[in-house]
Amino acid sequence: MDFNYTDEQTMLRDTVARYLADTYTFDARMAVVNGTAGKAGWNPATWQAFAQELGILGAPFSEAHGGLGGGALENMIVMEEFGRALVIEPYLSTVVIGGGFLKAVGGAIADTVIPQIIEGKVVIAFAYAEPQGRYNLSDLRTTAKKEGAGYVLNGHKAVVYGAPWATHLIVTTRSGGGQRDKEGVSVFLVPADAKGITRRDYPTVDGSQASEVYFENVQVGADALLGEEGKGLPLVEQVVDEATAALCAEACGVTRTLHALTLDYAKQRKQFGKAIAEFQVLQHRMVDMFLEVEQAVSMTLMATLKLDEKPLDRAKAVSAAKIKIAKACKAVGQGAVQIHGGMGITTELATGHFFKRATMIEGQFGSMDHHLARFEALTD
Amino acid sequence: MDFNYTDEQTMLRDTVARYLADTYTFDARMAVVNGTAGKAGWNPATWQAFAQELGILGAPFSEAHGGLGGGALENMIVMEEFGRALVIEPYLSTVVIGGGFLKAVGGAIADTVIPQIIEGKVVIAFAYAEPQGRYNLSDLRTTAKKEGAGYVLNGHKAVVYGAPWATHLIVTTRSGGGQRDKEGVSVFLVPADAKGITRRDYPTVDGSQASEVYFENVQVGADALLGEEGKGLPLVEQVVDEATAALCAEACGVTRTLHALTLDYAKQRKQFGKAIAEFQVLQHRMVDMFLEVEQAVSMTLMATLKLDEKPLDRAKAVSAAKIKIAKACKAVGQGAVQIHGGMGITTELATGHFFKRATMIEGQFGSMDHHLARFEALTD
Amino acid sequence: MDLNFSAEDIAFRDEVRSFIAENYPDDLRAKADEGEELSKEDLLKWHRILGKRGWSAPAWPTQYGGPGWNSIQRYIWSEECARADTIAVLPFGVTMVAPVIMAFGTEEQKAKHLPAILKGDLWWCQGYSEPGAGSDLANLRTKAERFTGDDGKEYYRVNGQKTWTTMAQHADWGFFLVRTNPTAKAQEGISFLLIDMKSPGITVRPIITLGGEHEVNEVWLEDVIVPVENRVFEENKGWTCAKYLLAHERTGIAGVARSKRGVERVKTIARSEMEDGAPLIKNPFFKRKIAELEVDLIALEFTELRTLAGEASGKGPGPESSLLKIKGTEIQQRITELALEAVGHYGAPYFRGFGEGDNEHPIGPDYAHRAAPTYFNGRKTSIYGGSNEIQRNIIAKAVLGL
Amino acid sequence: MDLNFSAEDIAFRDEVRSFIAENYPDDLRAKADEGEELSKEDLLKWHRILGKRGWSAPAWPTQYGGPGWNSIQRYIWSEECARADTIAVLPFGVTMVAPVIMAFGTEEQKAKHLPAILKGDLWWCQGYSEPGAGSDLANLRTKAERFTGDDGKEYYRVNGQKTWTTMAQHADWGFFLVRTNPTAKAQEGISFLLIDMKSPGITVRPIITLGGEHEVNEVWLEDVIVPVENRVFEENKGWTCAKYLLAHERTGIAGVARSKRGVERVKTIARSEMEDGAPLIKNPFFKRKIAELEVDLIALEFTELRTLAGEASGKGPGPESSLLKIKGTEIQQRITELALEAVGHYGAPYFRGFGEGDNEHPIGPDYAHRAAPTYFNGRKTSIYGGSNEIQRNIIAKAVLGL
Repeated sequence: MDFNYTDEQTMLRDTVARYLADTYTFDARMAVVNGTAGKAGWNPATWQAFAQELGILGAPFSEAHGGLGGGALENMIVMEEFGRALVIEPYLSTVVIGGGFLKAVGGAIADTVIPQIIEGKVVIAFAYAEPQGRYNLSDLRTTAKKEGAGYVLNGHKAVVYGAPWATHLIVTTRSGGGQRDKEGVSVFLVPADAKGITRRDYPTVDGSQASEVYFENVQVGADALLGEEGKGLPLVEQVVDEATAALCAEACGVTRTLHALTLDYAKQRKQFGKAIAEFQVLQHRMVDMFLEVEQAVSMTLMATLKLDEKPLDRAKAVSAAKIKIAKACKAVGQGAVQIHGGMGITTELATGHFFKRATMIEGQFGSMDHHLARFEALTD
Repeated sequence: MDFNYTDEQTMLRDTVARYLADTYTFDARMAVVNGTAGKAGWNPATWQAFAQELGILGAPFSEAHGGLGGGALENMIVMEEFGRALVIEPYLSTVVIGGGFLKAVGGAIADTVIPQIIEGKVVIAFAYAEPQGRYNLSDLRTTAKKEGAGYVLNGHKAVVYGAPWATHLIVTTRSGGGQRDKEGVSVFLVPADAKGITRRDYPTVDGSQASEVYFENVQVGADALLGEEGKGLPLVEQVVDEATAALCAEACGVTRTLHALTLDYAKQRKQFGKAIAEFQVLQHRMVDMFLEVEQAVSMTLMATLKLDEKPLDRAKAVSAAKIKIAKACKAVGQGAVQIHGGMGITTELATGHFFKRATMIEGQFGSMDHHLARFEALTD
Repeated sequence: MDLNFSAEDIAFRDEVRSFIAENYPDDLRAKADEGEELSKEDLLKWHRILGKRGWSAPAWPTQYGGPGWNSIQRYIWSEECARADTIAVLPFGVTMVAPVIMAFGTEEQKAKHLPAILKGDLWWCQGYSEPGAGSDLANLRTKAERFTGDDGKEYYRVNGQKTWTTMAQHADWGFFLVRTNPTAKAQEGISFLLIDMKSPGITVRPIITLGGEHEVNEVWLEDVIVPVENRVFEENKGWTCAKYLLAHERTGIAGVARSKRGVERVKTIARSEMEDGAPLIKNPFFKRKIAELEVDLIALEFTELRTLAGEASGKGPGPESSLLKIKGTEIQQRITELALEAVGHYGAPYFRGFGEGDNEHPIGPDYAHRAAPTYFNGRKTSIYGGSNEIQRNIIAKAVLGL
Repeated sequence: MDLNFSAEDIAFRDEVRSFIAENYPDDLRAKADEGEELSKEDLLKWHRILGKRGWSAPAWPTQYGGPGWNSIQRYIWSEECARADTIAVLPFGVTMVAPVIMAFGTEEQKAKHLPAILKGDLWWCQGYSEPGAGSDLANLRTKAERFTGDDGKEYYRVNGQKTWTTMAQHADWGFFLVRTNPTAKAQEGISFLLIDMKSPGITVRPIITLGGEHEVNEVWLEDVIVPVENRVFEENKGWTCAKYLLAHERTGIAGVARSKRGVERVKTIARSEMEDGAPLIKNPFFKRKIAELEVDLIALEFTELRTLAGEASGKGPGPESSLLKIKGTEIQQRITELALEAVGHYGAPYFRGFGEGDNEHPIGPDYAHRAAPTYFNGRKTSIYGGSNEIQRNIIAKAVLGL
């Protein structure tokens, strides 16, 4: 048992932290979010800097693919720092999820696409949710029908984060079986500009951009299939667990910053002639926020270190982590806003923006109730 | 709409309160509980004083029966005052429950027994719970078999509060149908010394005495049947709802006293050079306890005033009240002990004894989860 | 004791119910249902209809044109408004400044302002909070210096900054707390001024809140000239008015009837949203959260009724109303949490800023559009109007004697 | 980073597991299972067995006869003890006074006391709290006046009253905080004395707690004569020892392994208890409460492991351990709540005081007998050892800089 970072991991963390502190300021971020620095929500230069200047888009990939030779821990390190700075760029969907699928299936498609991810040329969005499906990964109406050597996709994917600027989509489909069957799920990597794909883009409440994505007779080759036809669900579950662990790491960063901002504010803000940090009730609330953050960090570490265990153990660990992270996001987010008072609910301070992201993380890849039910089903 | 007591009700409350304050001191109570003042848990003189001196055993009975002409509100008033003083005498099982059954069925048995209750001659214990039945009133293994003009009872009733000194038992039985059927429940009023009844007596954690009661071929006449054979469940539900509302009133008294004791203690107790009542965290906890008590009082009033409505509305109101009362008992009880510190968990102060009673009330006539499920089933 | 309404009360209920049904504007309902931002005219429309009927100010006594309703009738009125899901009459005139003017104002002030407030002719805003003084109202810095004008009349010259001024962008008049004696101790030396918002020197700057709403503002006052006759009550005694107003502000804050509607809305969402092929409302845990809300709402309702009964029997709204504020806002916030939880993925899209005509592809269900902004915006309820921490301090001090 | 135990760790685990299996006394297990009150001999039995094996003091360094285990090994040890549900070695000697003697004691004190503590020859108790000073240890009144005895040696004469003295009824020795300089400020002028509990002038009076237990006592000291060489560290510097001890006391207080057993016990109860003809554990809401406990327990476990890792890499037990105390005790209390909830009606009977042979009619299931007393008694965990409010104050000050 060992909880220490390697020197390389420490260096990765420090490098990302320093870079973001220097360049990814609140004002710079808001300029991108609001589109005053180009297309709303997307600044290609930042992504290129991640790829070239920092080289972090290769963090979890093998050196053979041109990566840094890391894995889930490296994703955790990057995502936690991204959370601290409220980074909106799609590391999660591109590197963790896109990269996760490609590493899992391997072969020619991985050898081709992973280097392009590392170079920042391929940006991936994950089209998995559907309007009726809630958090059930196999509740799919989007269909993939075999036609000739390839497949034809039809359907509607909901709230695809990062789709407006993605070069590729990873799409979960039903190629057989009933709407919620565990069998019959197939996963495809599709160019975002494939014929028959239309999008309706919109901003999200947490500063990103997302799309409804509609597939109308979209033809893809057999080489677009990730893994085996109809056997995709275990693969999707694995990658979504990896993504959830990474999301937990982001949440650790988000809640740590929220806690730090709140401490700072409480020490400066005066009411009734003294800093509000001197009020014992607020002190204890900030302590409780601290306890939430510390436990979130512990759980994220636990889940990340268990990603390689057997699917049931992995799933149980990830769901346990997400449960605590959802609680932490709510408790720390609401506490931060309450202690900031009126200033907490304006768009002028960073606090409110962190709170909004924390709130969205609560439900992303499954609400607390979803993960409690999953945890229960896996226990005993 | 009117929330005022009548003059008679105000007088009843003041009379009971004054009598208990004068005679039912903590030390006097503990002497009875510990049996240093006679049989443990039972002082016949107190019961006679309730009957003769105060006349309150007739509070909810008609004047024709020799009572005060009151009803559920009068039970509420008495029970709240009893809660305040942590009275252990069996007003609930004798007057509220026993009286409740008799008032509901009326006729000769009511005309005979109610006056004896009022005089303090009949003391009733309610034998309804069974080891397997939890809070399901119709989950009954105790059987009543028709034999000749009467019935023969067999079975085991669990944790019958007040049985050691009861003159009569009200027993719920199954006279037909399956173990948990709604049909086939029959209720009997049985002399406690009937042949074939054996008891195993024990103290309860909240200062009373209770018994396991075993029925072995206990023969009772047809006149012992309360209501119709096999149709007893609606009657039991009604009386248990009335009893639950009265229990809520007791809880209001118990939690009010716990809150008052805690305020007093916090104002006197010094730590770090000041009264602990000055610590804001404890102040807010005492405020939250206050909020619980006030809401408990509101809910008790609501439920009591709705006891005469249609069974579904009555049941929903009572379950809603019991849910809030259970929360109040837990929050106020635990808060009181925590703020008292070490002194809160000794048997030397009254606080711990009130806490124990509050804890038992949480589960009595159904836990919070039981009543939430019942409330849900009645809503939509 | 009796929980039932009297025959008169039932007749009253039927009367207001049919009045609302017949008179509430359809276009207002449609806009509110679609979550559109309402214009000033929209917001005043219902007020003016009620003003004509004499019902815009339920708590006003008849001498000032109020309906003279008792507390039960006012309760019925708010129940019926919530039942019909009407927009609320804005409180700044009717329930905030008017009671102060009635209690402390001159006859001239009453004659000038009360009828206009009643009819909804003029829009009021509240100039209390300042940067650096949130719940701590006594720590005011905006100052009013008295001087004699060239016309020989007395004036104040007001300088300072107010914040969190709700709907100031629409306001015709504002009531302000200002410091008239800079050397007095915190709560002394404050005066209560009525200021025409069109006065030169007033600048209103929007503050955009988390849901994207423009509800609150900063108000800058730079050499704003206010005639002395616009001061309510004595100079340096404005704190008396402020305290009076705060006590009034808390009543009705429980929002039981509105929260009942909110719970119904959550149920409606949960009946539509699907989870594993079944409506979300069939999920026992989601259903349980609704049940717990409903139980807490019953507790709040009967606690409010007990408080009303206390008021009816002569006690004014006391510090007990802090209980209603705390529990009322906690429930309101839980409703917004549940709604956001219910809508799932469609809580993320943010629609403000879309062009009006741009709705060819409807995105997600209608009820989802406002779930996240409403949740975010709802965090204010435990902060504004005296934060819930302050309310607990009030109870600790005034009720528990701590 | 790696979550897995090394091969050495696994070998160690197997070794301790089989040692416990082979050596833990059956009669002790039987008594504990039946909820019987354990005698002094019972309580020392396991300690003495471990003492012979050299394992009674997991955290002691080898120089004092400890096993020299690292933090992972100590973690494994506590896991295995909990897994086998052994009784705990009482902490007053091994984990409380001994580290103080090691850090501050004289060679004579070490030689006299440490071996006896290790072997379980002598029973210790802690004389810290006083009536009127609960969590506020610095507010001590028990005073020790120094004098020269007729034999020419130096002594203290101790007078005062201690309370909450756990198991003092069995104690051979006690460590006491006493005031040696009555004029010094609160935390100064305190000394740390080792006192023979058989000294004339000591009276022990039981305090019965809510579950009926006799665990704690009042200890009266009346002209108790203590040789000066029984003082640890310098005169008037006892606070240094006290702080050192408090920091040590908090480690291990998380009780993860014991709580895991507790959760298992609740599950066992819920599998037996019936509700509407099905085991209670099938009730989705009861099951959910267990799941939430399990998740929180995982969080506590990995937080403790992170803390252990921090200690292993050189950081001592810091104020972060307050986190473990708070969350650990909250979980312990929730377990007792759930157990009481699970047993239903049979939580009410109170069995203490029944004659030993009097069990012809078993009343209710065995697991129900101790549910309520354990719940009641468990309320102490958030009070003792520095209340959870104090722990939050510590974090606020020492970690958050508030």
